[in-house]
Order: sequence, then structure tokens, then C-alpha cells
Amino acid sequence: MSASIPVSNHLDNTTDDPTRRAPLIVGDNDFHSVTEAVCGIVEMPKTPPAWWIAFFISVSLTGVLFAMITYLITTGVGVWGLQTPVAWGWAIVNFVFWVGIGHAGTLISAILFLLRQRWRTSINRFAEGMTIFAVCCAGIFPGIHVGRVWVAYWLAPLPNQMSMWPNFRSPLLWDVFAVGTYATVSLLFWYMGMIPDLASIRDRAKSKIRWFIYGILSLGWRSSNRHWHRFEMAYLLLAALATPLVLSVHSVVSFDFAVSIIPGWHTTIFPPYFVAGAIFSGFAMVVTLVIPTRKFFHLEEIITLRHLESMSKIMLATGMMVGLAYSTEFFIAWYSGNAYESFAFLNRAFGPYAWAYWIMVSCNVLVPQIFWVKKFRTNLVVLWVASILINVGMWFERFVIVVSSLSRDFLPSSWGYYTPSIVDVMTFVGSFGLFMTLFLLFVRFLPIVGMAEVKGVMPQAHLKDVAALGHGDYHGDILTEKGEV
Amino acid sequence: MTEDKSNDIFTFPKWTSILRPGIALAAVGGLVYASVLVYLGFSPLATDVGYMPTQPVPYSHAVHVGQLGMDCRYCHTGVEVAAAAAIPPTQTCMNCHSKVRSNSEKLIPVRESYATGMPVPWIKIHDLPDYVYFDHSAHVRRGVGCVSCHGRIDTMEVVYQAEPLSMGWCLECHRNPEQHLRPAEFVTQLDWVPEEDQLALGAKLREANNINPPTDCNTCHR
Amino acid sequence: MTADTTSRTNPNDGAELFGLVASFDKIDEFLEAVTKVRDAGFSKWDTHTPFVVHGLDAAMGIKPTKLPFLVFGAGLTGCTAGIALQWFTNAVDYPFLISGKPIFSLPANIPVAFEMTILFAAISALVGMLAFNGLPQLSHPLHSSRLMKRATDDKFLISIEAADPKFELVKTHELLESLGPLAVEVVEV
Amino acid sequence: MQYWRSMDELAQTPEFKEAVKREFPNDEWDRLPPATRRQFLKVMGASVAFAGLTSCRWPKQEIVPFAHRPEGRTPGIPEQYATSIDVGGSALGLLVTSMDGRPIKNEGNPLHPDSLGALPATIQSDILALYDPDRSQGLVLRQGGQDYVKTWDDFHTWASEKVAGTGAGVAVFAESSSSPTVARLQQQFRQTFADAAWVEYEPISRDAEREGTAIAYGRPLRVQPHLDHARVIACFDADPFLAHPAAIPLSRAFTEGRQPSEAGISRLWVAEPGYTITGGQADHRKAVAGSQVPNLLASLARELVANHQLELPEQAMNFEAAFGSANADGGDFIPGLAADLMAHRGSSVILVGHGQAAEVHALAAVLNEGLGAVGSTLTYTEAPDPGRSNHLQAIADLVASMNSGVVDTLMILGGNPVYDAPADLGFAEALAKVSHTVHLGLYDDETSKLCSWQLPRAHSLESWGDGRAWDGTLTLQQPLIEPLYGGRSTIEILAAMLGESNPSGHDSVRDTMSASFADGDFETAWKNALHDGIVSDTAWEPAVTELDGSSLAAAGTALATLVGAAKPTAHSPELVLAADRKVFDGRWSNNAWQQELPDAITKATWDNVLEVAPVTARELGLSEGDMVEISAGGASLELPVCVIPGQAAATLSTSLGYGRTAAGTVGNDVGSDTYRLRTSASLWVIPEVGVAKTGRKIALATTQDHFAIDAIGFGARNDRISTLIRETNIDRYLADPDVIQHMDHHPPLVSLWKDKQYPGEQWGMAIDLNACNGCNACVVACQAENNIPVVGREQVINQREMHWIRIDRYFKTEPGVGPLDVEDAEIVFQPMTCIQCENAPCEQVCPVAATQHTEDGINAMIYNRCIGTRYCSNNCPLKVRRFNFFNYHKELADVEKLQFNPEVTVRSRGVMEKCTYCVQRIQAVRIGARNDNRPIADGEIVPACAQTCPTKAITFGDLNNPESEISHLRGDKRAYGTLVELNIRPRTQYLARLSNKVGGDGGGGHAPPHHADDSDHGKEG
Repeated sequence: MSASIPVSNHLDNTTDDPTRRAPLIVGDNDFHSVTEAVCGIVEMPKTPPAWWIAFFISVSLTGVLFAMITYLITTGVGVWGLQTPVAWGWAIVNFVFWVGIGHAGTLISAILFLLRQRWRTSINRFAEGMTIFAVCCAGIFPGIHVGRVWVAYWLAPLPNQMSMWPNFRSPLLWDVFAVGTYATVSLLFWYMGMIPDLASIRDRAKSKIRWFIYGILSLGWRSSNRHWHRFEMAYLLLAALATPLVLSVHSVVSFDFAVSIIPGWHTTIFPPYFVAGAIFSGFAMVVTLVIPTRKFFHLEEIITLRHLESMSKIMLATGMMVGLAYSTEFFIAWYSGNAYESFAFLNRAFGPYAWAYWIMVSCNVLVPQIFWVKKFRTNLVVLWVASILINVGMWFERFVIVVSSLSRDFLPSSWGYYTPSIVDVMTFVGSFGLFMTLFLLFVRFLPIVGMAEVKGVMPQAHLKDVAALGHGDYHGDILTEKGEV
Repeated sequence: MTEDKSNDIFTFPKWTSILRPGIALAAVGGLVYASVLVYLGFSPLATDVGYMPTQPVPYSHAVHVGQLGMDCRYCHTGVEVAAAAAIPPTQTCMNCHSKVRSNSEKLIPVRESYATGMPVPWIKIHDLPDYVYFDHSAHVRRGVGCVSCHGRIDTMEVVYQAEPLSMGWCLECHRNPEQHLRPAEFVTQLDWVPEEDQLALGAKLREANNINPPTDCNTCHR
Repeated sequence: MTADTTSRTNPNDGAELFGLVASFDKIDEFLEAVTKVRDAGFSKWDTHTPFVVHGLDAAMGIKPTKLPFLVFGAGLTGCTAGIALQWFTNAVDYPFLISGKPIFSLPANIPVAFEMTILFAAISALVGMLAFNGLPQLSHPLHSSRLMKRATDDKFLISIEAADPKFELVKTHELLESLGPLAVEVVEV
Repeated sequence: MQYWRSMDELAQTPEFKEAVKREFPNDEWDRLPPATRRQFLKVMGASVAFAGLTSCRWPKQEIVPFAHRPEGRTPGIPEQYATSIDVGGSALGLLVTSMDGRPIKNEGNPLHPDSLGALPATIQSDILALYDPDRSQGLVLRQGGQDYVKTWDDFHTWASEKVAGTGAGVAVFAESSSSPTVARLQQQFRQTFADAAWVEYEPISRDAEREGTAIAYGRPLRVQPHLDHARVIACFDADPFLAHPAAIPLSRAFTEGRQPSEAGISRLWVAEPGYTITGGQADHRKAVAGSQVPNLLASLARELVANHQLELPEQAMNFEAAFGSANADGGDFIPGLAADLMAHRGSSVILVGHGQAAEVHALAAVLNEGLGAVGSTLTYTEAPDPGRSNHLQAIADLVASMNSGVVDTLMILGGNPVYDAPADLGFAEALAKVSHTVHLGLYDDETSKLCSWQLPRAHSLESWGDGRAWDGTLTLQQPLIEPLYGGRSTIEILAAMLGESNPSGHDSVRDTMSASFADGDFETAWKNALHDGIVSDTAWEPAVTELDGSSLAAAGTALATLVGAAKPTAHSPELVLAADRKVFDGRWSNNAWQQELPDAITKATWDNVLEVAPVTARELGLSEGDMVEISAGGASLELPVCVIPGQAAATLSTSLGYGRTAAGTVGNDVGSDTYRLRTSASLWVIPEVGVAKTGRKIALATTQDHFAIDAIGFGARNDRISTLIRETNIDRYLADPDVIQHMDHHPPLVSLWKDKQYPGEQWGMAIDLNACNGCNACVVACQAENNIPVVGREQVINQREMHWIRIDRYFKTEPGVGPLDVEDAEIVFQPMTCIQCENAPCEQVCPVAATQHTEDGINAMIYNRCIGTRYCSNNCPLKVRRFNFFNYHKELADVEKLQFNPEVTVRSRGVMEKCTYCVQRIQAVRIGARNDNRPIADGEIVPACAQTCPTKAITFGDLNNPESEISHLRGDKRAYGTLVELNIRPRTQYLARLSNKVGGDGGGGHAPPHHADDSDHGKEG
């Protein structure tokens, strides 16, 4: 089928011909070759040195992270640049940043799944993994930013001798529940999707230890169709549950700000604005990671150029959404006639933090505009650089929201200017270390492509005449199938 | 592992099939166990109640209060006017013991203290956290008996902590004080029992003296 | 390997049988075979595929699963638990006066209730799926079958258990052979 | 966490004994008499309560009761004792709170004329000095580079040899004292040792005023202004509201004259080089160089005489010639003031500051005579010690005789001349020439380091004494605690030198008093005096005065030269020195509360800054924080620039008392020592100083960002000030009292749910911005009452200061003025602390409910519940919450912890804190009232800030009681809330400021509605 599409380079499947469905996998792959390609990574006899180098760097950065946390907890949050009025600084910025990134995975797995976007299959595992790791990093910050970590468990509604309970009116508590749920569900989703692939690795095991580990992890999966049947249903349900969840999580995070009264925070637009931003940054991070990975592990045929192009289109769309949000904020600030509100936004754009504001605007609104051009969408270097710039921009978006609003609120007497301490910076850098460490372990020891799902969307997996067997197909690609036949 | 049918296929032994109920059990049981452990382990019920240190002087409340029938206020003078009931000065002991048992060995520390002016280092038993501000006068004047918090001191050879003195325990009484209210004259009478039903009496007294204990945080925390 | 697989398995060497396994590598043939086995009226049989093969459920005549009801129930429980928790803690057990707001008002409680709903439902979805499937089950006779090794890779298998009333080693063996498999294997317990 | 609490529990663990030993050298400790040791245990006691809550059952605690409990002492019940403290020759009455034998808080003595129940920040902070571990802790004899620990007996035996016979070669250097006992002993000393010299010196001296009166009236007199009768007050470089021994009665009297009434309010004219808090209250203020003040005053005199035909008394005729040459370009200040004064003859007064020359004071005296002020708005009393020569002269003579070797034994009883004597005298060098030198002082300071003997001085709370208020009222001083460091008082030293074997301050004072209470039974009189702290009706009678023409005429030429003084220019500006508003002459340098207190005007902490006018800063190319080198007379030093609008051009202002080298761990090397530029020729105004940029820039530890700010912020701030701090002119207010309410408009405040009803006592507060002059007294009172930590310079720079009360200082500029072209500006103050919103934004965001509302309407903060998310602080529209970023008490010595108020939890790291209306005081009163079944009377509960406010600007009470004062104030037309448009329902409201400009309408235009249907006004909740 792929042969019938006129392409110069067999790896370029980005041609848009409405009469034909572009292949999701290129090259003459069959089921086995896919298995080989993916399991091959895990089964590599010898770990490549490049991996070791990357791993060493990441682990040492992780070390820095934990050193900083220890210092923080033993000394007090004063080691950060926090102060009055700006009592939330990088910790919260980083939290929102990482949670945002953590949105791509579930979005790709769940929403694209429900939307029948079959191209997701090649990247969803990867993105889900990234989600988990991002959420891990995110989870750290609200944990350590409290003044008395040792009593942070008071956030949980546990019966106690004080007969005290947490205050459920506080957005911060909503956060605890939202992020907690999101982490759990993402983990379930990720693991469940992985079970059949773990079974493949188990069945290919040559060594007892490998067989043992993957045997345990795959829970004795026999790829029985009676199991597949329920597996599919469970997957569908999880997807259906994760979709509103992923939208709710960043909405709830945005409540931390929207529910307060601080000018620049107290905005009804926040939930959609934050969700769009989250998806935006999430996809950017996927692209940043996937480009080197597919090259390094030779997965170009499975994670194809078309996948990258589609993601850049999504970034373009979401980028424009945040752009719209920025301008709406200004309009409302002016239209509301609220003096404090309008000052807050003028101050953002032209006050002491103008530099941060304009970095944010140029990275998040201007940079994605290049994706109107196909040449850029399909140029890996451009795409990669752009995705990194977008991540930078999204971090600054959170910085601008958190810091610039706090630094100048109602009483001019208590205005201040926040500058991060070295500990702030090292902690943030360290969190990347943790993220990369987990990610590297993932690509080395777990199936980074959902083989079972990829195989399911390969041409070989399709019958000449499906309808004859009247099946409960959920992919809903019958039309395109028909169009093809 | 089990003996393989053929050396290139690994399989798990049969007994692993008990894994499933095992996991289920561990999941449920562990949860219950943990919560019980935490609840009991961290509750003052377990940590504080029954705390009975040895005092420098083997002073027996059982003798002084139980047998001799001394009133609490004879020694704990602050109880009706101040936050602190106050441990009596050595002076107070000597009021009697300069004559009674004036050369008992047990009283050596007391006599020393009286002579040198150096205090007797009593060990604190009913020890609230330093961020809790309990006022004896506020309770005693409203008719909350000593016994409610300190137990039957008049029967204690060596004093120990009878009640948990935890926040939840305080709140219980602040929410419905009826069960602990008594006529003012019986406040220090540890063995007093009401003729009528305590709750009825409590309700009456509460009505009469309009006792509405606040449960605001800054009632006890400042 | 096809030929010797069959030959090596000795139908009557006394060891207790689990059943037979046949493997295919073309979906169409496989589905044909499945329908045949189904029509042969076996009940204790199964198919094993590397991925979800569309139409296989119908071909095997599997009834839809009850999982959704379980998940729905769990979701409801979560939601109720969420609201009950907030109502009990903040409005009943120790009511606080906060920002002059009502002691109990739904709007403030929606986020937590919602998250609890999702959490309960999601967990029940995975756990339910595993429970219905009888997983984890590390030890299963089929794991000792060679053909099974490719079931997670690129082959499509049909397994018929000896426990099936209609099972007769020779007959069933022939039936499977007649479906044109790559190989047929006798699996012992 | 660490928490502090002490009932009658006193601790005695090994660790604790260690601590005591560390604090106090062994010999000292062992030599203490049992009584003292008991006192010790008592006061040191509960420090064991600092054992952290580490395990489920925290460490074993001991209860160490008295062996012999003092009469009528109930453990855990605080007691107040009346005593006094003498500062610069005037005694201020105190009521000191003592908890289980530990003095923990200084409050004012309501019966004392200079206190009236209030206290300035400095005296309140003095309680820290009592427990200061840096205090001199034993007698030291320095010989041949060796330090020897000595006893009092050693010293007195030595002294009896040195100070003997006729006392030849002996000189006593004493700081000025108002104590009759000291005076009596001084007399005896002089009689006994006829040849001994007695020198009195104060670096911050009011001698100029004294000499001025001497010129005018032929003999030294003390000026007693009565501002409550004054309708027009003109201050020339005078700061009666802070830099005056009677500052409190003066500012309170002024406030009374400013209360709105049909008759209008008094009007304040101020001409001064740099902003003072008096200047901040002015209706008309003129920034004028210090050297030009004589010219300005003379011009006023000329204006009065020439254009208003004011007849001056004939004794002053020749004097008139002197100001004929006056030519100050006061703009409309002089004509306006002159007219005003003439219009209010007999009810106006002219005050001149102690920094101006005697002749200027004389001129003021003449004008006051002419304006009929004397006898009504101003009276004179005889100077208490007419005999003494002025301080400057005295010390100059002493140094001379030290150099000439006449003095061989110098006894320095208090004071720190090596540090604060005029630089040109070279006191230190002279001291080296004296063979035997003794220094009695609280600290082992700059002077004692150069003396052979250092004697520990007893703190005023440790010793007996007496004194006289500014108006002469007799005041007693009684100890609340045995000397912690075995110190002795001046009285005891003198008594000993006069041969008393066992000197007792108590007896000496009784002896003096026995003379004073003429009639009646002495014991009762003594008991009453001790109880009241004062002896009533002992104020001095007004003196009968008569201008002295001859001495006036003689002073004429001197005045003329002053009037003709050259104007400073930006490139050779003048430097104006002043006593610091916090550390005064340097005596409170080691006082952490004072060091961290934001200066009323500059809001700078932990530094003395160089106040520069914007225009001068531009001309010299200086900006905020620049380190500049100031040089004069060979000496030079560096100061950081702080640009202050309203500062006189070409005039640099800074304060004395910093740059100490032997102050102690707190005060050493803080700021720079401006005494080094101070010479006997120019004590207050140093002309033609050199200014050079060093190129270095430092971060000023200010608690409020000063006016250097970007255009957007500057604009927004100016827009907001008018609604935050509402102000209008009295005439306009009388015409339309609702004007205040119309200054801000917001949409109707609708709530989503039914409003909570608040039955029972509902606490509320009103702060009168018309009375507040930003003196900072409340800030320190709050700090002392609530155990508020000191965070240090670095943390203040990081904007982490902990004061619960923040006195917001704004510069009001004309609309349309940009940040770069500000020249002059009015100052307005707004004390800002938690306003206890009913719909508090902080409460709803706390995830653990650590801050919530109580039934009596207080926004409670529960420290032990707080986990430190800081969300509440973010969501507080006023940013009045304070977070413990570190454990700020970790560094404290145990002895310092004795000052803590046991009724308030000491917060540890990671915890949010804030004002709670002094909930501990509310609880104390409530429990007491409930115990004896009575309602709480209005005014029975007084928060620390309200208690100590010199101008009674703060009122607290029950909003549900229609009779309470607070209810009346809340009904006042001037009452308004801050940020009410947020529907936060503040419990603390402000009363608008009233100005009284000549013909000014003073702002207060009807604000444009924020919203179409605007019904609600500023007043709300």
C-alpha cells in the first residue's frame, strides 16, 4: 500500500492525498520486524556508551536535586528567593510547568484514542512514559515548598487525636486530590497498555532473570482473546475517564490562582487557558524527546515524519490558543474597568518583569507561527529547536503569572521584586536530572512503542472483507477502509 | 524454579497461582493494619496515659487527700484565680512537717530546700504542649471538677496521668460539657457523685451559669 | 519446525493433557479456522493473538463484558464518598467559620468529588479487568507451549482444552490439522 | 518546633545550668548571694521549655516551685511596677510588666506627665538592654595589657585611696541626670572633695535652648510649650513630636488641637532641612538648609515688624538691628506664616530646635514675647541646675586639664565620651594621658576599653533611683530584678565614694525623698510614691520672666552673623547631623529592636543613610544606594545615599549613633560613625562638606520601596494613595462631612450567600490617621508583646522583616509629576496591620484551616496548625502576614529569651504569623470577667499598640456595643475601610486625615464612579 504512494524518500509519509490514507508505518515492516525493532532496544546485548554518558549526567543532576532538597528541609524555605509579597516563586512555577508537560501523554493516549486518531499508536507509550516522569517531577515541588514538610500529611483527611480536618474550600487541597488522581490514573493507563508488550519481551527472553522480571511484570498475560476482549473495554473506559481528568487537572491547578483575589490571578479564563498551555508544552516536550530517540534507536519507520508533522500542527493550534488567551486577558483587564486589574497587566508588559513577559510572548506565540510552513514542520532541526523554545516560553508563562502578579498587588507600600536564589535554580535544574534519569531507564528497559497497538493498525492486520464477520470494531476506520478497498 | 519440560522454556511453579488471593488479601489487610497501627501508635492514649514518674519526694496524694482529706486548694492555691494551679512552695509542706514527721528521711529534700532556698525539682506529669493555653480558673470556676482531667488523685499513691489530654479529648467536653459540670462546692471533691442523673444536672448547671465553651482555635492556641 | 512439532508430541505417553494448540500466520485463514472451531461447538477453547484482531470476538462468539457496570458502580461510589467526606469533615465533625462562607456548599466540593469519582472508576477498570481475566496468573500450562512464544509476536493461535466435553485427542487433532495451521502442539499440564 | 511558655514552672536541667554558666562567668555566679541565685533560677527557669517537641512524649520537664513564695505572688499572674528611666537629664515614667519575676515589657506610666501611659519606641526597646548578653558582666582591671577580674570591694578599697583628701587631681565625668539623689550626692561629693572637678556632658544636648533663654532673660530657663492652647504652631528646625523629652505630651496636645470641631483645628508651620515626623504633620512645610534657618526666622521677624507692625518689647529694640539684614526667599511661607501668627496673637507659638544656636532661640523668645505666647502657649520654668557650665564648654575644659596633666584620676560615671565627644577635642588621646581611669557603664564600650577600670552598671530596672520629668514632676525608680550581672548604679558608686561601707540605692533614695515629702507620714507617702511612680504636685511653678535688654543687645552681632550665613551649594553642600530616631546618641546601638525598626521617614533599617534632595542628587549624579564619601575638617566617612523628596536642596542629612566599634554583637560596625565629622565648632550643621562618589552601590535595607521607581508603578501608586489615605481640608470637611465617603466608589457589594451574623462581643479597631504621626511606638510595642523575632540586615533586604505592624509611608506629590521630576512632597502615614476581614481572603485558601474566623470576629492564626504553604500571604490584599523563613530564635541566648511574653507562642520556622488584636490580652480579660460573672467593660481590653500610642490614634473595642467608643468612631463621618470594594469587610477602619492649609481645599474631590450604578461608598462593613 505504501508503495502506491508516490514518495521520494520512503521515510517521508507526509504527503496529503485525500483519496488515500497515508501509511502510519513505512518501510516493508511485518509484525515480526516491528517486534524485533522495539524489543531489540530492550534486548540490546550491550548498553551503548552514549546512553551511559547521558545517564551519568542525569543521575548526577538528580543528586543535585536531592542535595538541594535536603538543604532546604534542614534550613528552611528561606534558602529560596521567596519573600513578602512574593511568597510563591520558582517552586510553584516549576510545579505548574511540569504538570503542564505531563498533559501530553494522557492527552495522546486518551483523547486521540477517543478521536480515532490512529497515528497516536506509535507515540502514545512514549508520551505516557514522559507524562509519568513529568508528574513525578511536578509532585516534588508542592511537597517541598511548604514551610513544615514534616506535618504536610495534615493535608490528608486522616482521623487524628486533634480531631482536625483539612479545609476543603482551599484550591490547594483540590490540587492534592487532582494531581494525586492524575498521577495514579496515568500510571495505571501506562502500565495496562504495556502488559501485552511486556509479555512479548518475556516470551523472547533468553535469560532466566529477564524472563523472571518481565514474567512478573506481564502478570502471566497469555494474549488470550477472551482477555483481549476485556482489555479493550478497560482501555476504552480508562481513556474515557482520563479525558475529563486531563482537562480537570490543569483547570484545578489554575484554580490555585483563579480562585484568589490577586489582580492577574483572579481570572475566569484560566482553566481553558491553562489546559491549552499544558497541551502546548506537553507536545513540545514529546517532540524534544522523540526526535533524538527515534534517530538513536532507528525507529524512523515506526515513529514517522508524519507523526512529528501532526504534532507540530497541534502545537501551532494550541500556541494560537494561548496567544488568544494572552490578548483576552488584556482586553478584559481594560473592559472590566477595574483599576487594579488593568494595572496588573500593564505592569506585566511594561513593568519590572517586562523582560520575562516578552520572552514568553515571543516563544509561545511567535515561534509556533513557523509551523504554517510545511518545510519547517518536516525539518527535524527546526522542529526540535522550536519545541525547546516553546518549553522555555511556557516556563516563563508560569513565571510571569505567579511572580509578576504577586510582586505588585493592591498596596504600593508592599510591592516587591523577586529574585531567585541559587538554590532555586539548582533545584529546577536538578528536576530535569530526575526527569531524564527516569526517561533513560524507560527507553532502555521498557517497550517504548506500543507494539500490540502498532501491529493493530498495520495493513497486514486488516481483512479483505471485515463486514462479513460483523465485528465489534471500535476503531471506526471502516469508511477509510472501504474507501481503500 | 520448577523443572522444565524442555530447557529453553521457563515457567513459573504452580504454587504461584495463590498469588492472586494473596495480593488481594495483602492489599486489604495491609490497609487496615496500617490505619489501626497509626491510630493507636500516635494517640496520646497510647503514648501519655499512665505516665507515672518517680518524684524526688514520695509524696502520697492518697494519704494527704484520700485519708487526711486535705482540700486540693490548700496546696494548689492558684487554681481558682490563675491559669496555673501552682505547685506549692516548700513553705507549704513545712507548715505541717515542721512538727509532723519532722525528721522522716523521706522529707530530707523538703527540709533541705526549706533551709537552702533551693527548690524541690518535681517532675511534671500533666504536660500540655507549649502552644496550648489551658486556664485552671476558667474551668474550676465554671464547675468542672478536678477529677474530670486528673482522675481519682485521692486514690493515687504515686500520681499518674489518667486522661489522654489530647485535643480531641478536650473538644469532647467543650462540645457537650454537661457530662462534667458539677456544683461549685463539689469541684475539688474527687469522689463526689451526683444524686440525680449527671447529664440532667449538667444541663441544669449549664443553663444556670450560661456555660458555652467556645471551640474557636484561639480559645486554647495563641 | 511444523512437522516435528506434531510428531514429537506423543498422544498416549500417560502424562495428563491440557489440550491442543494450533498456530496460523495469516489473519484470514486464522479467522476461517476460528469460525470452524466455534461451529464445531467447543466451549473450553480460546484464541491467542499478538494484538486485537477485529471481528475475532464475533468469530468466537464472545459475549460483551460486564466491566462497564463495575466501573460505573465504582465511579458512583467515588463521587458519593467524595461529597460525604467533605460534608462530614467540614460541616459535621468540626465546622469552621471560613471567610464568612457557608459551612457546606456544593460548588467548593465539586473538584474533589470529581477527582474521587475518576480515581475509583479508573482503579476499578484495571483491577476489574485483571480480576475478570483471572490475572495475574503466572503459572499456566500454555506458558510451557513453544507455539505460544510467537503468540505475542506475529502468530495467531487456537487452543482447545482437553477438559472440553467435546474434546477427543485424535479427532480434535485432526480437526485442527484440517484447518491448515503452521503447526499443532499437544500441551501437557 | 520550639515553643515558649512559663507558668510557675522553673527549670533546672543540666543543659540549662550549663547555659547559665556560659552566660555568666563562674566567679560571678558563685559570688551571688542566695537570694540572687534564687532570683536567677526564677528568671532563668523556664528556658527548659525550649526543649523541642521531638518525640510523641516530649522530654521530661521539671517544675521547680519557690521554696518561699513572696507575699501575694500568684505564679503565672503578671504584675506591673511603676518605675522610671532617665534619658539625657529627664526622667520618663514606666509601668513595667513582670511575669514570675521576669520584667518582660515596658509600658508608659499614665500618671507620669511625660508618658501619659505611652512610651517612645526607644524606651520600650530598652527592656532588651536588661537581658543583653553583651552587657559588661563583672569588674575588670586592665593593667599592662592584662585583664584582671575584680570585686566591688577591690574597687572601693582602690577608690578610697585615689579619691581622698581634697580630691585634688580627681575629675568626675557624668552624663546629665535629673535625679535629686545624684544631685544631693554630687553636692556632698563637691563639699567632701573640694578640689575635684565635676563635669557633665551629653552629646545630644538641649543647652542651646537653655543658653538662648539665658540671652533673652538673663538666666537659664526651661521652655514648656503648651500646644493644646495653640492655634498656630511654627517650628523652626524643631521636632517637638519626637526629639524632645516631653515629646509625648506635646504630640498628644497637638493631636487634641487637631480634632475636628466647629472652631476648626490648629495649623502647623514647619521649616526644616530634612523631614522629621513633625514635618510630616505640617500643613505648610518649607525645606530650608540648617544654616539658613536663622535667616528664615529673622526674615519672619522682619516681616512681622515691617509689614504687620508687630511691636516687640522695648528690651529687644537693639536686637532688631540684627535681623534687619534678613533676606530669606521663603516664597509665600514667610508672609503666610506672619499673617497667621498676627491673626492668632496669644494663641500661637514659635519653637526652635536644639540644633540651632542660642541666639536663634533668643530671637524666638523675643518673638514669642511679642506675639503674646508667653504665659499662654508657652511658659518657662527655672532651669534645674543653673550653676553648671554648658556641656560643650565642660568637656572642652576637662580635656584641656587632662592634657595638661592636672587630672590623674578620671571617673567616668556613665556616658561614652571616647565615642561621642566632639572629634576636634581628641578625648581618646587625652584619656591616654590620665593615669587612673574608671568607667561605669552597661557595656564594655569604646570608652571603657581605654580605661583601666570597667565597672558593670546596673540597668535602670535593676536599681533604685529617682528623677524629674521635663516639667519637674518627681519620679521614683525601683528595681524589678536583682542585678543580673552584679552591676551597681551611679548612686551606689557615689555613696560608696562618700564613705558608705555598704551602699544601698534604696536607702540613698529614701534619704533624698524624706526631704521632699515634707508633711505627713513618710512611709505612706513613700508607699504611694512607689505605687504611683511619681510624687504628685511636684511639677515646677512657672518662672516669672523679664526680657534682658543688655544681654540681647550683646547677642545682636552674633545673630547677625548667623543670619548672614552663606547659602550651601550642591557642590559644597552642608551636612546636617541629628540624633538618630532609633539609636538616639548611640546608646541603643546594640538594641536589635531599634536597629531593625524602619526609620519613620527613610524606612531604612540597620544603617544611617545620607538623605539627599532629588535636585541635589541629580546635580551630583547620585542615586539610591550609592556610597558617597563625605569629608570635613580632615575626617571623612562613607554613607549610602537615600533620595528623599522634601529634603532641602544642597543639604545632606544624616544621623549620629552608628558605626560603633564596641557596642556589642548587634551594634558593631552598623552604619558609619558620623561623630568623627562633628566638631565643637559645628555640632549640628557642618558647612561646605566634600562629597565624592565612591562608585560602590549597596542595597539599602529599607522595608518599603522608596520613591525611585518605574513610571508605571509611580503613576499607579499616586492614583491609589488618595483613596488609601483619605485626606481633606478642615474647611471642606466642616462644610460637607460626607466628603470622605465620596472619595471612593465601587459597585454594590453583593454576596453569593447569606451574610454571617455575628452576635456577642465583636472586636474592632479604628486608627485615626489624623492623629498618627508615624513615630513607630506601636511597632515596638507589638514586637515586645508578641515575641516578634528580629531577622537582621540581610533578611530585611530580602523583604522578610517580621513586624506585624507596618507603618506605610507615602510621599504625596502633585498629580502629573513623574518619578524623575519630584522635588517636594508631603508625607502621609498609614499604620497597616491585619485588619481582620470578616470575609478574609486568607482563610479560604488555607488547606489545613490554620487560619479561620472566631465567634468574636477575629481572624485567628493558629501557629501550631500552620504547615507553611504561604498561600494566605499571597491572597492577603494588604500583605500583612509574616512568614518565618528561618528559625529566627535559634541564635538567641537563653538570657535573651527571658524577655519573651509567656502568653504568646514563639513561632518557629515554616510558620505564618500576623496581628491577632493581641488575642492573649482579650482572653486574659475575658476569662477574668467570666470568672466573676461580669460583662467586659469598654476599654478594658487594650492591645499593645493602642496602649502605647502617644497620640491615642488607635482605638479598640466591641462593635456590637453601641455605647463603646469604637462604635462611635465607626459611625464617624471620617471612618472608612481599605479595599472595601473587595467585600472583605475589614474589622479595622481608618479615620481620614484633616489638613488645615491656608485657603487650601486639600483634595477630596468626588471620585469618578467605578461602575454605572454606583451606590456604595468607601464606608462599609
